[in-house]
Amino acid sequence: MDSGNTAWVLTSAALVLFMTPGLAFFYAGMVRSKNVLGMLMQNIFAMGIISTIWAIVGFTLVFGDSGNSWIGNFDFFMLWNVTDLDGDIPGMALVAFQMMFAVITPALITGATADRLKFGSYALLIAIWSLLVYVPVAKWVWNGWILDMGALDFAGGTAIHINAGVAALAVVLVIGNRRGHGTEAMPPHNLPLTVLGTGILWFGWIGFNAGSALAANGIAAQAVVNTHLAAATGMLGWLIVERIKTGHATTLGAASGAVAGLVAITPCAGFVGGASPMIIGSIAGILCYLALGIKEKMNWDDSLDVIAVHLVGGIVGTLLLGFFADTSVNEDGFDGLFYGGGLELLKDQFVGALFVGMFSFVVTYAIAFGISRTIGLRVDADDERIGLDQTQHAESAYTP
Amino acid sequence: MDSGNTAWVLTSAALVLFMTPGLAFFYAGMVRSKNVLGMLMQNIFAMGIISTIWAIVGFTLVFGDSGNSWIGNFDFFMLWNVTDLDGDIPGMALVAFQMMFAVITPALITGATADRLKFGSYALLIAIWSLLVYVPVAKWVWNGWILDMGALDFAGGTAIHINAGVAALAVVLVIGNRRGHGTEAMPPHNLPLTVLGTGILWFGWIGFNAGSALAANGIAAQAVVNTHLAAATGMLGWLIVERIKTGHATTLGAASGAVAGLVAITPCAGFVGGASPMIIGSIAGILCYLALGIKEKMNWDDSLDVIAVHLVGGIVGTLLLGFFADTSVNEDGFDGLFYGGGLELLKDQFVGALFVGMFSFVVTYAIAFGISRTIGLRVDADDERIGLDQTQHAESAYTP
Amino acid sequence: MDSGNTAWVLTSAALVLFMTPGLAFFYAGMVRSKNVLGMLMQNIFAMGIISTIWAIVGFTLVFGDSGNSWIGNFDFFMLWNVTDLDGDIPGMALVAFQMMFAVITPALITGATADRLKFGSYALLIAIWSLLVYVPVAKWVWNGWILDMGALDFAGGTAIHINAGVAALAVVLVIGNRRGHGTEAMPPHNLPLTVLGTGILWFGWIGFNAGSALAANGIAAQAVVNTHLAAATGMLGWLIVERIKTGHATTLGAASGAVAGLVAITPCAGFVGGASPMIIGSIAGILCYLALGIKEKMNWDDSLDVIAVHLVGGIVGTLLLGFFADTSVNEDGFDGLFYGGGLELLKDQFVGALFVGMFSFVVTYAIAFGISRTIGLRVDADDERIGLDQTQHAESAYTP
Amino acid sequence: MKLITAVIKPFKLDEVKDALKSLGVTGITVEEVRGFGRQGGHTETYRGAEYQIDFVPKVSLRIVIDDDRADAVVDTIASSAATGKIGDGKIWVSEIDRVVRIRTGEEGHDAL
Amino acid sequence: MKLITAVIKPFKLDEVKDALKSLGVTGITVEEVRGFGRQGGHTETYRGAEYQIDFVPKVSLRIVIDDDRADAVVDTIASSAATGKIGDGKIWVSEIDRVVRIRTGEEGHDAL
Amino acid sequence: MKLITAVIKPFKLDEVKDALKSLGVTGITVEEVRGFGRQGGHTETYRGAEYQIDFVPKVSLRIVIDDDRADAVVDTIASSAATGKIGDGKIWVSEIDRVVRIRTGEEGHDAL
Ligand SMILES: Nc1ncnc2c1ncn2[C@@H]1O[C@H](COP(=O)(O)OP(=O)(O)O)[C@@H](O)[C@H]1O
Ligand SMILES: Nc1ncnc2c1ncn2[C@@H]1O[C@H](COP(=O)(O)OP(=O)(O)O)[C@@H](O)[C@H]1O
Ligand SMILES: Nc1ncnc2c1ncn2[C@@H]1O[C@H](COP(=O)(O)OP(=O)(O)O)[C@@H](O)[C@H]1O
Repeated sequence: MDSGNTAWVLTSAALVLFMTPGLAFFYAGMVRSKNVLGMLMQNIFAMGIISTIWAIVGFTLVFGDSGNSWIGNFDFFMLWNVTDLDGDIPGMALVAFQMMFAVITPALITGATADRLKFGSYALLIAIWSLLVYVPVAKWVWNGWILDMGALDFAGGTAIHINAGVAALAVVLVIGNRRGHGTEAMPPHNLPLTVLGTGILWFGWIGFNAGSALAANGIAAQAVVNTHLAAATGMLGWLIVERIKTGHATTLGAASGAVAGLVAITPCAGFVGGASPMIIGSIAGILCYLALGIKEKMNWDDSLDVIAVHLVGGIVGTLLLGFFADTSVNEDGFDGLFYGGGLELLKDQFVGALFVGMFSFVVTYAIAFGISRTIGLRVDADDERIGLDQTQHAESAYTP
Repeated sequence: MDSGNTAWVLTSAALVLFMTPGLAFFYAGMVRSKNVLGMLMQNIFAMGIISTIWAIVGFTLVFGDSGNSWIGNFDFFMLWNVTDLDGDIPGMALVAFQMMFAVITPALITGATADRLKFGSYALLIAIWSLLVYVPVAKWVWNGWILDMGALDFAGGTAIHINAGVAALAVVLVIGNRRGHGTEAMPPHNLPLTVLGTGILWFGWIGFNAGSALAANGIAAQAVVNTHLAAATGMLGWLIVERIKTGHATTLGAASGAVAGLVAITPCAGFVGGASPMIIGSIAGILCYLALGIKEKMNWDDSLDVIAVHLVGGIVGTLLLGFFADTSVNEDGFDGLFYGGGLELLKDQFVGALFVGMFSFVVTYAIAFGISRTIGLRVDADDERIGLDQTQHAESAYTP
Repeated sequence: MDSGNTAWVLTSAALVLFMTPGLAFFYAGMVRSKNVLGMLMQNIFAMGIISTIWAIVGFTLVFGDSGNSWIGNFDFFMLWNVTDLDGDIPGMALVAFQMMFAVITPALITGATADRLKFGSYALLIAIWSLLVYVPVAKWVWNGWILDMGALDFAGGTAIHINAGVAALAVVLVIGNRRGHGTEAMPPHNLPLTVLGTGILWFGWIGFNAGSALAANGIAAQAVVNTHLAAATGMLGWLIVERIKTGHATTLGAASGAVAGLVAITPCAGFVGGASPMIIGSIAGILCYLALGIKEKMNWDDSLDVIAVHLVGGIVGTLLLGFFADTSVNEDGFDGLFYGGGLELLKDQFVGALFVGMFSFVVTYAIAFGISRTIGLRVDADDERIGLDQTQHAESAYTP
Repeated sequence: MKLITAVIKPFKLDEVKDALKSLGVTGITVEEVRGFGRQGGHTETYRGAEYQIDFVPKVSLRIVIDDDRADAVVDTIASSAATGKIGDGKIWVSEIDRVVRIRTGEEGHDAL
Repeated sequence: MKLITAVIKPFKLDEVKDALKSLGVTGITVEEVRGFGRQGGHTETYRGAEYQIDFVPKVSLRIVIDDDRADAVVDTIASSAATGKIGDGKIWVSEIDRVVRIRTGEEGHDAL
Repeated sequence: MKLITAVIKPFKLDEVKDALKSLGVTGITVEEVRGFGRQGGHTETYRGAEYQIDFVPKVSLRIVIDDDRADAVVDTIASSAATGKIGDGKIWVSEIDRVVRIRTGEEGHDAL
C-alpha cells in the first residue's frame, strides 16, 4: 500500500465531501429568502440518505466483480469484504471517495426544482434515483460497457453532469414551473452565499478531479492544473459574453462561468494537457452562457440553470475530450482528433453521452411521474407561496 | 520518516484547525443577533489562547515521557526537543495535530453558556480549564492510566466530548440560565450559518477521526468511511424521531443529528467496521434527540444543547465501542461484546468515561465557581439585554 | 517521484486556492452593504484572470531556466515542457502551487482600494501588475538575485506581503480617498463574513506556508506549527494592545491580529523553531495594531488596512527572520543574529525588502497612474454613492 | 392632502405597484413589516421545542396623494392586493397638513 | 378611528403583544426601527477607530382601533412596555379617516 | 403636536441627524425603506435575464414635535437632506392627538 497515494485519495474524499455543502450554498443564495432552508436541507439531506444507500448496496452494485458490464454483484454488500480491494490504496479509500460522488450527483438536481418540492417526496425521489439511475450509470462508465467501448470519463462528465442534468430536466417536466415564473421577479436573495458556495465547490473540485487519478502522481498534478485553469477560463469566457450582451460582468456570472468550466473539465481532467484546459474552459463558459436561453425558449423553469451549466457543460467537456485527449499526458487514455487519434474517441464519447442521457431521462421521468401520481411531488399552492422553510421544515432561515 | 503518513497527518491537522471556525458558525447561527460576535469571538479566541498554552506547557504535560501515567514531564516545554519524537512522522506533526484538539475542546463549552459570559472571565476560564482539566484527561486517555487499563478512545469520545459536555453542565450550574429563558422565544437568528458550520465540522471531522490513525493506511480509510456514515445515519436517526414527534424534519435537526453521529463515532472511528458505524450513528441520532428533554426537566439552560449532543453522544459512542470493537479492523484494539471479547472492554469504557466525567465535573465546577465569586463570570442584566456584541466587544455584527 | 510529497503539495495548492475566496469574505464583511459584490467580485475575478496569465507566461518567466537572475525564459510558455521539471514532485505540482500564490497577491490590494474602483480598470490593473511587478519580484526572491544574495523568504513575506502592501499604497495615492472618508462612519456591514474569511485564510495558510517546503517532512511540520502559533499569538498581541487602548477586545481585532501574525510568519515559517513563532507573532500583532495610526496621520484611505496588516506585517516578519533564523531547524537557511549568524542575514533581508518595496511602488504607481489618466480607474461620484454592486455589476447582494 | 397606508401580502407588491403606476401614482414608500392579525401565525420547531410565531411577513406602503385622488388609490390597492384569503391586510387613510419635496422645496400638490 | 403608534424596546415586544391580545386587539403591524433619543447611543470600535452610534434598535407598532378603545390600548402599551429605564419609548395617537379590509372591502369598525 | 415624516437618501442620514440635534430635536425614529418615485429604479442582471428594480433604498424618519417647532424641523430636514438631484425625497406633516412617554407616563410636551 502506498501511503502517499492513500493520503491523497483520503484528502480528495474529504474535499469532495465538502462540495455538497458548497453546492447547498451555491444554490441557496439564489433562491428567495423563504426557501433558503428548503434548499440547504435538500442538499444536506442527500449526504444522509445517499451515503447510507451507497454503503449498503450502491458500492457493491458498481464495484462488485460480477463479471458482467451492466451491474455489479453483492460481494461488498454492507461494505463487507472491501479489504479484498486493498492494493495500492485501501479498498475503503475507494469506498470513501466514490461515496462522495454518489452523494453530490442527485443533489445537483435540486437547482432545477427549487422552491417547489415536498420534502418527503424529494427524499424518496433521490433514494430511488440513486439506485435506479446513478448506480447503473456509474457502473457502465467506470466499470462497465461504456468504459469497455472506449469512452473516457475521468471524473464524471457523463456519469455525473450529463446524468444529473438530464434528470433535472425530466423532473422539471413532471412538476412544472414555479408559481409566478415569468411574471414575478425572483432575484437571488443573498449572492454572497452563492459566492461562498462557488469558493467551496472550486476548492473541492480539486479533489473531485485530481483524486480520480487515485494516486498522487503527475496525472493528479496535471488534473489539479487543468481543473483550476478550466474554472478560470470558464469564468472569463462567460463574463466576456455577458458583458457584450448585457453591458455588465456580474458576480453571479463569474460564479456560474467558473462552475461551467469545472463541469466541462471533469471528464477531461486527467487526459488533457498544455493549453487544452484553457480552451475547454473558455468554450464551456461561452456555450453555457448561451445555453441559458434554452429554458426561456422551451418555457422550462429550470430554476437555477442545471441544464445550461451541468448538462450543457457536461456535454461540452465529454465531446471536447474527443478532440483534446492526449496519450502523452496519460497513457491509459486515447488520443483525440487533434492528437492523431482520429474520430474514434469522439464517436465513443458521443455514444456514451447519448445513451446515458436517454437512459437517465426515461428512468428519471418514470420515477418522478410515479411519485407525482401517488404521494405527490410538489407542494400545494399555499405552501409554495409561504415558502418551503416554513411549510416543509417549520423553521425560519433568518430571525431579526 | 514516511512522507505519505506525514502528508496525511498535516492535512488532518489543517482540517481539525478549520473545525473551530466551523463550530463558531454552528453555534453563532443559533444565538440571537445581538450575541453573534460574542459567540464567534469566544470560539476564535480559543484558537489564540489555547494554542499558546498548548505550545508552552500543554503538549509536554501530555506527551513528555515522565514514566508515570498521570501527568507528563517538561521535556518538551516550549516545544523544545520535539524532534526527539521524530519517527514515522515528525514530532512536530503530532504537536500540530494534537494542538487543534486542545483548541476545540474548551470551545465546545461555549454552546451551553451562550449569551451570558463576560469575555475576560471566559478567557480565564478556558485557560485554566485547559491546564487543569483537558491536559490531565488527555494524558490519561491517550498516554496514561485509562489507556493502560484497556479503555479505547480513538479520537476523543471520552477525552473531548464527555469531558467538554460535563464541563459545560458544570459551568451552566454555576452561571444559571439566560434571562428570559423559558418565557421569551429565542429562535436561531440565522440558520444558514449553522448549516455552514455543520458543513465545515463534517469536513474537518474526517481529519479529526482519520488523522488519529497517524498514518495514511487502511485504518485511516476505514475511519473516513465510519465517520461519514455515522454522520449520515445520525442525521437520519434524528430526523425520523423528530418527524414522528413534531411532524417536521428540520434543517437544524439534520445538522444536529449529523453532529450527534460524528460525536458518537469519534471514539470508535478506527476500531469498528462493516455496518457498525451506521448502527452507532443512528442510535446516537435517536438518543441525542431524546436527550434534548433532559435540560427541560432539570431546568438547565444548556442553551445550544451541548449535553444532549456532546455529552450524550460521547457516552453513546464510548459505550457502544464496548459492543462493536473489532480486532479484525484494527489489531491494536480489542474485541467488543459482539465480536467475542466479552464484557471486559465495555467495563473499561464505562470506568474511563465515569472517572473522566466525575473529574471534569468537580474541577470545572470549582474553577467556574472561583471565577464567579471573584472577578465574576456572568455579564450584568443590562449587558445581557443589550447583548454581548455591543457590551463585550463594542461592535455590531450587522450594519444596514 | 515521492507520492507523499506530491500529495502534500497538491493538498497545499488546494488550500491556497481556497484562500482567495477567504480573502474575499474577509474584506467583503468590512465594506458597506452596497459594495459587497464589488469586493467579492474583485477577488474572485483575480482567480480567473491571473491564473490564465500565469499559465500562459507567468510561470515560465519565473521558473524558465534563463540562466540569468532577473527574469525567466519561455521554456514553459503555455505550460509546455513542464514535465521536464518532474523530480521529487511533478513539475505540474509546482505550477499548481505557485499559481495560487500569483492569484492571491494582487487580490490583497483590493482591501486598500475598496468601494471605488471601476471593474474593467481593476481587471486591467491587476493583469498588468501581475506581469510587470509580481512576476519579476517572484523570480528575484525565489529563483534570482535576492535569493542568491542570501535573503530568505520561505513563503512570501517579501514577494507577496511587502510587495502587495506597497502596491496598495501606490494605488491609493493615485485614486485618492473614498467620498465621505473621515466624515461619514463606514462600519463593517457584516462581521460574521469577516470571521468566516479569517477562518478560511487561517486554514489555507497552513498550505501556503507548509506547502512551501515542497515536501511532507519535518520542515513542513515545523511550518504548520509555526504558522498556527504565529496566528494565535498575533491575535493575543493585537487584542491586548487593543483592550488597553480602547477598553475592548473586538472580534475584528481577533481576526486582524491573527492575519497579522500569519503575514509575519510567512517568510519565517520553515526557518525558525522553538518559541520563535510565538515571539514573531506577538510582535506582529502589537506592531500591526500600532501601525493602524499611520494612515490616519498621512490621510491615506487605505480602507481595510492593507498597509498596517500586510506591509507592516511583512516587514516585521522579513526583518525578524534576520534575528530568529536557525539552521538547526532548516539547514538550507542561515543563522540569524540570535543564533550566531551575525548581522549578515538581517542586512540581506533588509536589502531585499527595501528593493522590492521601492520597485513595487514605482512600477505600481506608474501603472495605476497610466490607467487613471486614460480609461480612468475610479468610479464617478454618483456611482460611488450608489455603490459598486449596482453600478459595476448590476446586482444586489441582498434582496428581502 | 392624504396619506394612505396599506399593509399587504409581500408577493402582491409588484402587482399593487403596477396598478398604482397605471393610475398615475408617482411615488410610493415601502417597508418590510410583520403583522399580527386574524390570519394567525405558525409554529416553528427548534430542537424539539415548538415556538408559536404570531407575526407574519407583510409589506407596508405609504402614499401621499391629493385629496381627490385618495379614494381611487384606496380602491386600486384594495382590488390589486386582494386574494380573498385571510391576511390580505388593511388600508387606512389620514390627513396631511403639509408636504415638501426636498429637492426643490416645492409644497403641496407640486411636491408630489 | 385612531392610529396608535408606539416605539418600544425590542425585547418587550412579546409582552406588549400578549397584553394587547388579552385586551382584545385583533391586529398589529410591527417593524424594526432604530431610535435616537435621550437614551444616547454607544461607541463602537473598528480597528482602533471609535465610532459614535447614535441609533439604538427599537421596535415600532402600529394599531388601528376604534376611538373609544384608543385610550385603553395606549395605557396597556404604556404599562406593558415600561421598564422604568431611559429609552422605553413613546406612544402617539392620530386620527384616521377611513379603514378598509382588503379581503372583503369592509370599512370602518367592521374592517378591524 | 405634530408628526413629521421624512423620506431621504440613506447617505444623508448622519447629516440630517446632526442638523436636527443642533436644532434641539431630542428624538427621532428611523427605518430602512424602499422608495418608488420619479428617480426611477435600475436594471439588474441575473444569468442573462434583466429585471427592472423599481425600488430604491431610502431612509424614513419620524419626529414628534411641538406645533411651534414643526416648521423649523421641516426646514432643517429639507436643507440638510437636499443634494439637488432627483430622488432627494419628501417630508410630510400630520397632526397628533396625544403623545406619551412610556417610561414616566408623561404626556404632551413633557413626553418629548
Ligand atoms: N388593527 C390593526 N392595526 C394595524 N394593523 C393591522 C390591524 N389589523 C390587521 N393589521 C395588519 O393587517 C394584516 C392582516 O390582517 P388579518 O387580520 O390577519 O387579515 P385580514 O386583513 O384578511 O382580516 C395583519 O398581519 C397586520 O399587519
Ligand atoms: N420626538 C420623537 N419623535 C419620534 N420618536 C422619538 C421621539 N423621541 C423619542 N423617540 C423614540 O423613542 C425612543 C426612546 O426615546 P428616549 O428619549 O431615548 O427615551 P425615553 O422615551 O425613555 O425618554 C427613541 O429611541 C426614539 O426611537
Ligand atoms: N407620493 C409619495 N408618497 C409617498 N412617498 C413618496 C411619494 N413620492 C415620492 N416618495 C418617496 O420619495 C422618494 C423620492 O421621490 P422621487 O420622486 O424619486 O424624487 P424627488 O423627491 O426628488 O422628486 C421616493 O423614492 C419615495 O420613497
